Amino acid sequence: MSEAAEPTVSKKSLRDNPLVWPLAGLALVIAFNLVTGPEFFSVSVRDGHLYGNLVDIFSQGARVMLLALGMTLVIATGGVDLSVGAVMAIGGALCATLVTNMGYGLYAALPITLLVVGALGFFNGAMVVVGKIQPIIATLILMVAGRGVALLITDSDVVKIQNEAFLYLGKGYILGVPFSLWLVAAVFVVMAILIRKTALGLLIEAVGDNEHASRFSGIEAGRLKLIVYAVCGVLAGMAGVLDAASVSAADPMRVGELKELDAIFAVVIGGTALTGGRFLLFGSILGAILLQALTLTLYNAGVPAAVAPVPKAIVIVGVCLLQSDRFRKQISNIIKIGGKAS
Amino acid sequence: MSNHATPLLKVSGLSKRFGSVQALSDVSLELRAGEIHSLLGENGAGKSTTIKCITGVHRPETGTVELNGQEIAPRSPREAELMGIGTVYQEVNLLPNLTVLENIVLGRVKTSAWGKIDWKDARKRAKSALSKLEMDIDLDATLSTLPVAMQQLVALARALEVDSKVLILDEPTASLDEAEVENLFRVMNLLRDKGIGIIFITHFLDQVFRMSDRMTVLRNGRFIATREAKGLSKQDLLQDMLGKAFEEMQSRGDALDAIAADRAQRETQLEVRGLGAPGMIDSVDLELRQGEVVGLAGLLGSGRTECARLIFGVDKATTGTVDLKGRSIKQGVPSESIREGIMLASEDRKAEGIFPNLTVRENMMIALQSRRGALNPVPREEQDAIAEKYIKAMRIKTSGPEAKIKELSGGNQQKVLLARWLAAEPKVLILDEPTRGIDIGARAEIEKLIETLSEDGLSMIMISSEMDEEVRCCHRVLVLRDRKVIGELQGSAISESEIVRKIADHE
Amino acid sequence: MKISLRSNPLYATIGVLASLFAIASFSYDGFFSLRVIANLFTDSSFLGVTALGMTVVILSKGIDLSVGSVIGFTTILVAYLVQDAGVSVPVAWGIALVVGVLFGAGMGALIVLYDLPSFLVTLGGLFFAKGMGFVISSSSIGIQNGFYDAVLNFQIQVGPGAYLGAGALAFILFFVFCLYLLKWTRFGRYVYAVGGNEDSARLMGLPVDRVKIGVYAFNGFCSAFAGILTTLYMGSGNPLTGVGMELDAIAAVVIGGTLLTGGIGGATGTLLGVLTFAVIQTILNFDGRFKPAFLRIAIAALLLGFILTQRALARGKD
Amino acid sequence: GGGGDSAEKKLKIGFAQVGAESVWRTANTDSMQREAAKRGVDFKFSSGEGKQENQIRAIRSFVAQGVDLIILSPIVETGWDPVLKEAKRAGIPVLLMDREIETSDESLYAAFIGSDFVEEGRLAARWMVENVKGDNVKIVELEGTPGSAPAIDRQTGFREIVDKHSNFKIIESQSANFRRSDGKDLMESLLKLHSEIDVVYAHNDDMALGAIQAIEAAGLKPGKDIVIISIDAIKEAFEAVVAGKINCIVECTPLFGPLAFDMAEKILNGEPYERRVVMKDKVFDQTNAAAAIDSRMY
Ligand SMILES: Nc1ncnc2c1ncn2[C@@H]1O[C@H](COP(=O)(O)OP(=O)(O)OP(=O)(O)O)[C@@H](O)[C@H]1O
Ligand SMILES: Nc1ncnc2c1ncn2[C@@H]1O[C@H](COP(=O)(O)OP(=O)(O)OP(=O)(O)O)[C@@H](O)[C@H]1O
Ligand SMILES: [Mg+2]
Ligand SMILES: [Mg+2]
Repeated sequence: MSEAAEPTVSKKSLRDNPLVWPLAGLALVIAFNLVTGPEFFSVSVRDGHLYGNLVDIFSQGARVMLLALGMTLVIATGGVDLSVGAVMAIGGALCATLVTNMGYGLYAALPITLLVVGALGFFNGAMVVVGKIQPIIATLILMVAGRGVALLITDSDVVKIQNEAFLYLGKGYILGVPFSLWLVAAVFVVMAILIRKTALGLLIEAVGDNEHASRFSGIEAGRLKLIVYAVCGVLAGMAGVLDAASVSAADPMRVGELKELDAIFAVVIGGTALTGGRFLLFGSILGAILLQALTLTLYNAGVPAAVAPVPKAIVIVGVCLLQSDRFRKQISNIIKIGGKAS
Repeated sequence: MSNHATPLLKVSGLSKRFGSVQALSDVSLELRAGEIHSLLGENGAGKSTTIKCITGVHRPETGTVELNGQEIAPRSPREAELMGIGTVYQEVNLLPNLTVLENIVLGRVKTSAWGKIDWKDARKRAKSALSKLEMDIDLDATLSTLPVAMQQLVALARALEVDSKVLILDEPTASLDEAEVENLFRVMNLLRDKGIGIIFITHFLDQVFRMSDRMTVLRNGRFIATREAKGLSKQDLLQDMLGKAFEEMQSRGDALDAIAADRAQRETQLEVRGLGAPGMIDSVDLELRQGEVVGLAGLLGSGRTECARLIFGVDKATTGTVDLKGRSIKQGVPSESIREGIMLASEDRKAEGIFPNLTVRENMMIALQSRRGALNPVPREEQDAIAEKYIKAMRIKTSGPEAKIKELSGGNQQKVLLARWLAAEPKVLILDEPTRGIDIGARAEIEKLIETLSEDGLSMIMISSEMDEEVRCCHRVLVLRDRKVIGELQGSAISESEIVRKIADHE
Repeated sequence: MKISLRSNPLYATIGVLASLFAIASFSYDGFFSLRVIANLFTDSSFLGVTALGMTVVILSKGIDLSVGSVIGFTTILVAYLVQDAGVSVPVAWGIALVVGVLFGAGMGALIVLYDLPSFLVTLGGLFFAKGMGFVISSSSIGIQNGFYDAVLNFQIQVGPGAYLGAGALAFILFFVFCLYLLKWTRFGRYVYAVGGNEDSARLMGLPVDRVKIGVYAFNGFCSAFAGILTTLYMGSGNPLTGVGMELDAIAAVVIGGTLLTGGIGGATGTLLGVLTFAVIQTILNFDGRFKPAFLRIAIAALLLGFILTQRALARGKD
Repeated sequence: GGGGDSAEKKLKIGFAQVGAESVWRTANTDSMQREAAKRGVDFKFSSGEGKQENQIRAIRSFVAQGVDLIILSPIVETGWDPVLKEAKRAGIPVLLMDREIETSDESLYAAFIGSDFVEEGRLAARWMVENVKGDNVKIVELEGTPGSAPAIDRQTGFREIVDKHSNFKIIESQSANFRRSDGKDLMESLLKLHSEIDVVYAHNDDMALGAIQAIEAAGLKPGKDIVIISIDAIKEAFEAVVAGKINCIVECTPLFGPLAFDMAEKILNGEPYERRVVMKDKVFDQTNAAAAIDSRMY
C-alpha cells in the first residue's frame, strides 16, 4: 500500500463527528458508480430544469427525508413511529379526495390534510404518553388501521389528480430544481431553527437520555412527546401528498408500504441512536440520501430486484463497521502490517 | 503471618488515559495480606480508575498488577473474581430488574443436570452472606423497589459471598447509616483477621483513621504517598490529599442560636400543611422561613426522602397543601414546582439526576432552561458563563464543559448536579444527600456554600445521613421516625446525641 | 425507578384474553370449541416459536429484525434440499437449523465485537437473508415427500374434530422449554441481567459478550425452527414467506408485557401475546362481514381495546 | 322480511382473498361481496393481507365454522396440500379462483375459475410483435413483486414469444413491486441508463401509469416515443389508452362474482359443471378502447 493509504489519524473532532459515517457510506456508493459507470453523475438541463440521476436521488429521496426528519425527533425521545407509512397513505388519499372528488382547492385541502395527519400523530403521542403504551405497539395500531382509513377515504379506489397546483408539488421546478427538494430544504431549515435556536432540541435529548431525570429537572416530557409525534404525523402526511403529486394519483393501498423501515434506517445510519438522546437532523437527511443513492445504483447496475437486498445488506453492515472504533483499529493495523511487508 | 517480602497485591506504574484526560499516571500500591488499606484522594483523583484497572474493567496503558508475586492481567471483572479479587464498585452496580437473591449470587450459582440452577443452595449462600452483615432483606424482593442504601448493602453482600483473597470496597459507606456502617466495619475486621487484604475507599476521614492499617493517597491521578495509619495526623493526611493546608468547618455553637432566632423571625417562604400519601408518609407540617436551613433527620427508611419527594411533587400527595409565599402550588407536577422555584436535588444521582450523554454544561443549565421555558433559550454565552463559574467555584474535575457527564468521577457528577440547581435560582432548595460521595475538601466547600446561600436568603431543606453535617448546617431539624415527624430541634439544641435520643425515646 | 411488575400485568392479560374469547364465543356459532382452541395453537405455531426467540432477544435489550427473512430463507432452503437436492428430511432440517444458528451467531458477533447497534446489524441480516432466499429459488417449491406426509399425519386428538398437529405440539413443547430456559438456567438469568443493565452485569463478572452472542444464536435457531414449522404448515417453501413477521413477533412479545427496554417480561406473556393475535384473527374470520377497508380497522380496534383494558386492569391493581 | 325459512338453510360460503393490494383486487372482492348479497348467501370474507399463512388460517377457520363451500384465491401456487386435505376431510368443496395451484392430488379442489397469467404475457407480446416495427426493438420490462405468481407468469408468457423474434430484445428487467411510485422511480433511472427505449412492458397498470409520469418528465411522449404495454386494464389505464399514452392493455377481469357463485351452487347441488374455466382475456388498444370504456366498472 502506498503512503497515501495510511489511515490518516485525522483530528479527533473529525472522527467524533457522527456525520462522517453516512458520508463515508455515500462516498462508497459514489466510488462504486465512478468505477462502473461515470455517466451516473451526468447532470444536464432539459426543458429548463436539471435532469440526471443526482437530481433523482434528491427528488425521489424527498419523501423518505421528510419521514426521517419526523422519525428523528420521535426516536430522540426514545420512541419510534411505525405508522408513518400508513399516515403517508392517509395524507395522499385525503388531500387527493378533497381536491379531486370534493372540489376543494389545494389551498384548503392541504391545510385540512396536514391538520388531520397532525391529529393522527397526536393520537400516537397520546397513546404513548397518556396510555403509557410502548411506542412500538402504540404506533403499530395506527399502522394497521391507517391503511384501512385510507381505503375508506378513497372508497377503495385510486384517486387521480388533475389539479395543476397539486401536481406542481410533485413535478414543479423552481430555478431548475424540483419543488419537492425546496420543500424538504424549507422543512429542514424551519425545523433546525425551531429546534436548535430554541431549547426544544436539548429538552428532547434530555427526555430521550434519561426520562426519569428529566422529570426532576422540570421538563414536561409528556407534552414534548405529544408535539414530536404530531410533527412526525404532519411530515408523514406531507410525504404522502408529495408521493401522490409525483405520480398524479393517490393509491391508498400500496403507498408508503415498508417506508417506516426506510425512515428508521435513515435515522439510525445518520448517527441518531435508537435508544434516544442525541439526534442529528442533518444526519438523517444524509441517511435518506444514502438509501436512495443505493437504490438507484442497484437499478443502474442491473442487479435483479430479488437479489438486490444482498448488496444493500452489505452496505448497511459496512457503514456500521466503519462506525466501530474497534473495526477501524483492526483495519489500520492490517494496513500497517501490509505496509511494512511491502 | 503476613509476608512482607511479597505483598498480596502489588500494583506498580499504572497509567491510564481517557481521551484527553490522563486519569492515572504511574500509580503504585501495595496491599498486604490481613490489612485494611485505604485509598484516598479528592474527587477525580483516580481512585475508582485504579480499582477498575486492577479488576480488568479498564486496560491500563502501562503498569503491572501482581497477586502473590505473580503477574496477573484479568481481562474482565469475572476473571479478577476467579483470581480471588472481589469488588464492590462505586455507585450501585447491580441489576434493578432482578431479585435480591439473584443480585447476590448470579454468576456463581451451581447448576445441576439439565443446566438447572440450584436455587436452594443459592438461597442458603445468599442468606449466609446477608447474615454476615446482620441483614435481613427479603430475598425475593425486586432490587429496584429497595432504597439506594439497601441496594448498597446488597452489593456488599455480593462481594462478601465469595471467598476472595482481596476485597475492594469503593465508597461502600456512602449511603449507609451509622448502625450499618458499624456492621460493615465489624465484618471488615473479621475478614482482616482471616488474612484477607482489603482496599477501602471512602471520603470519611474518621472512618479511615478508625479502620485502616495503612493508606495511600492519590492526587490528580498521581501516587503521592503510602503511610502507616499509626501516628499519622489528620492535618498531614489532608495536606497530602489536597496539596495544601485544610481549614476544617467549625460548628457554629452558640452563634447558631442567634442565627436560628433571626431566621425564625423572617418571612415564611414555604408552608407545608398536612402533606401525606398512603404508604409514603403521614401528614407532615413544615414551615420554612427565608434563609432558613431545615434538616430532616432520621434513620434509613424513616421517610425523609419521601417527604422531600412529596413537597417537590414527583410523587403526588393525597392530602395536604404546599404554599410558596402564600401561593398554593399545584400538587404532583414537578415542572410547576420548578417554575415556582421549589427544587429537589435527588439522592439517586444515576437514575434521577444525570443525563449521562449530555455535556457538563448542558447538565448544568437544563433546570434553568426548563424553568424559563423551551422557547426562551438560555443564550450560549450565559450557558458558558454558568459552566465556567461552577466548574471553577466547585473545583469540578473535568476535561472541560463539553465533556459528557458520564465521563466524570462520581463526586464530580454530584457537584455538577448541585450546580444545576443553583444555576436555576431556586427559592426553596431541597437537598437529599447532597454530599454523598463528595470528598472532604469539597464537602467543606458545600457546607460553606449552604451557609452563604442561606445568608443570601435561600431557604433549604437538607437531608443527610451524616448527622454531624446536619448539625453544622441546619438552623432547625425535624426528626422523623416511621414516616412521621416526631420532634423538632432548634439552634444549639441540635446535636447528634439529641437527635438519636429523640428517635430512641419516641414511643 | 420503581418497577412493580411481577405477575399483575400477566393476570390482566389472561383476563382480557379470556373475556375476548368469551365474548366471541357468545357472538359466533361454533367459536367455543376445543377445535378452535386447538387451531389457535396450530395456526400460530411458527409465529409463536419466533416470538419466543424474540422474547429472549428483547429481554437482553436487543432487537432482531431478521427473523421474518430467515424464516422465508429457511422454508426455501428446506424445500430446495428436500425436493431438488434429494437430501433426506431430517438432514435438511439439521442443515437449516445449523445455518440459522450460525447466521444468528454471526450477527451477534458483529453486534458484540464491534459494539454495533443491533437494529442496524439485524436490518442488514433481514436484507441479506431475503436476498439469499431468492438466490436459492425465486419461486415457491412444493414439498412432496413421504416423511413430510408422515409428520403431517401425526396428530393428537384432543376433542371432537380438534387435533393438535406436529406444529402445535412443537410450539407447546418449545414454550415449556423456553419457560425453563428463562427461569431456571444460568443462560436465562444472564439474559435478564444483561437486559437489566449491561454495565452492571459486566462489573458483576457475568460473561456479557457470550450471553449476547448466545441470544442471537438462539434466536437464529428459533427462526430456522419456525421456518421448518412453516414448511410443515404449508408443505412448501417460498422466499416470500415471513415478510413483515418480525413486526408481528415483536408486537406479540410486547403485548405479552415484555419491555423493549430489556430485562422485564417472559415467555408466558409472549404465549399470551401470540394467542391474542390468533384470537383476533379467528374472530375476524368467523365474522367475515367486513369490507377490506374495515377489516384492518377492526384488527386495530380489537388490538387497541385489548391493550387499553389490559393496561387499565394492571394499573388498577398496582 | 322474514324470508328465511328454517328448512331452507342459508348457504354459507367462505372466501379467502389475497388482500387489498390493488384496485384490481378490491374490484374482485367487491364483485364477490355484491353477488353474495344479491343471492342471500351467508358470506364469510377473509383478507390474507398478502400472506399465505393468513389464508391458510382463514381456510382452517372456515372448516371449523362448517361452511358449505370455500372459495380460495391463492396467493402462491404451492403449499396448499395440508390445509386442503383438512377441508376435504371435513367434506367441504373448495373452489379456486383467479390462480391455480400446484398439487399432487387434483381431487383437493372441486374447480378452478380464473385467468391464465402466462397467456396474458403472451397476449401482450403478440400485440407488440404485430404492432411494433423495427430491426432492433429495445424493451424494458417492469416486473411485479419478485416471487409473486403473476410476476413470474407474465414474464414467462411474454418471453416465450419475444424469444422467437430476434429483432426484439429485453434490455432491462427490474421489479417495481406492482407499485405506481416505484414504477416512476425505476423508469426515471432507466431512462438515464438507456438512451434508447422503444417499449415498456409493465406487469400491471399501476407501474405503467407510474412509468408514464417519468417518461413525460423526461420530455418524451409516452405512447409515441415509447410504446407502453400493460396488463390488468383498470379504468384509469383505459383512459390512458384513449388519450394515447398507453398503446395496449391486456384485460384480466376481476369480475368473477356471478360466475363463481353459479359454479358454487352447481357444485353444492351436485349438478354437472366444468372443472376448469379460464376467463378469456381481451386485448385493448386505440382501435377498440374508446368503445369499451363506458362499460368499465373499476
Ligand atoms: N470512562 C471515562 N471516560 C473519560 N474520563 C474518565 C472516565 N472514567 C474516569 N474518567 C476521569 O478520570 C479521572 C479519575 O476518575 P475516578 O473515577 O477514578 O475518580 P475518583 O478518585 O474515584 O473520584 P470520586 O471520589 O469522585 O469517585 C476523572 O477526571 C474522570 O473524569
Ligand atoms: N429494611 C428495609 N427493607 C426494605 N425496604 C425498606 C427497609 N427499610 C426501609 N425501606 C424502604 O425505604 C423507603 C423509605 O425510605 P426513604 O428513602 O424515605 O428513607 P430515608 O429516610 O430518606 O432514608 P435514605 O434516604 O437514607 O434511604 C420505604 O419505601 C421503605 O419501604
Ligand atoms: Mg470514584
Ligand atoms: Mg433518602
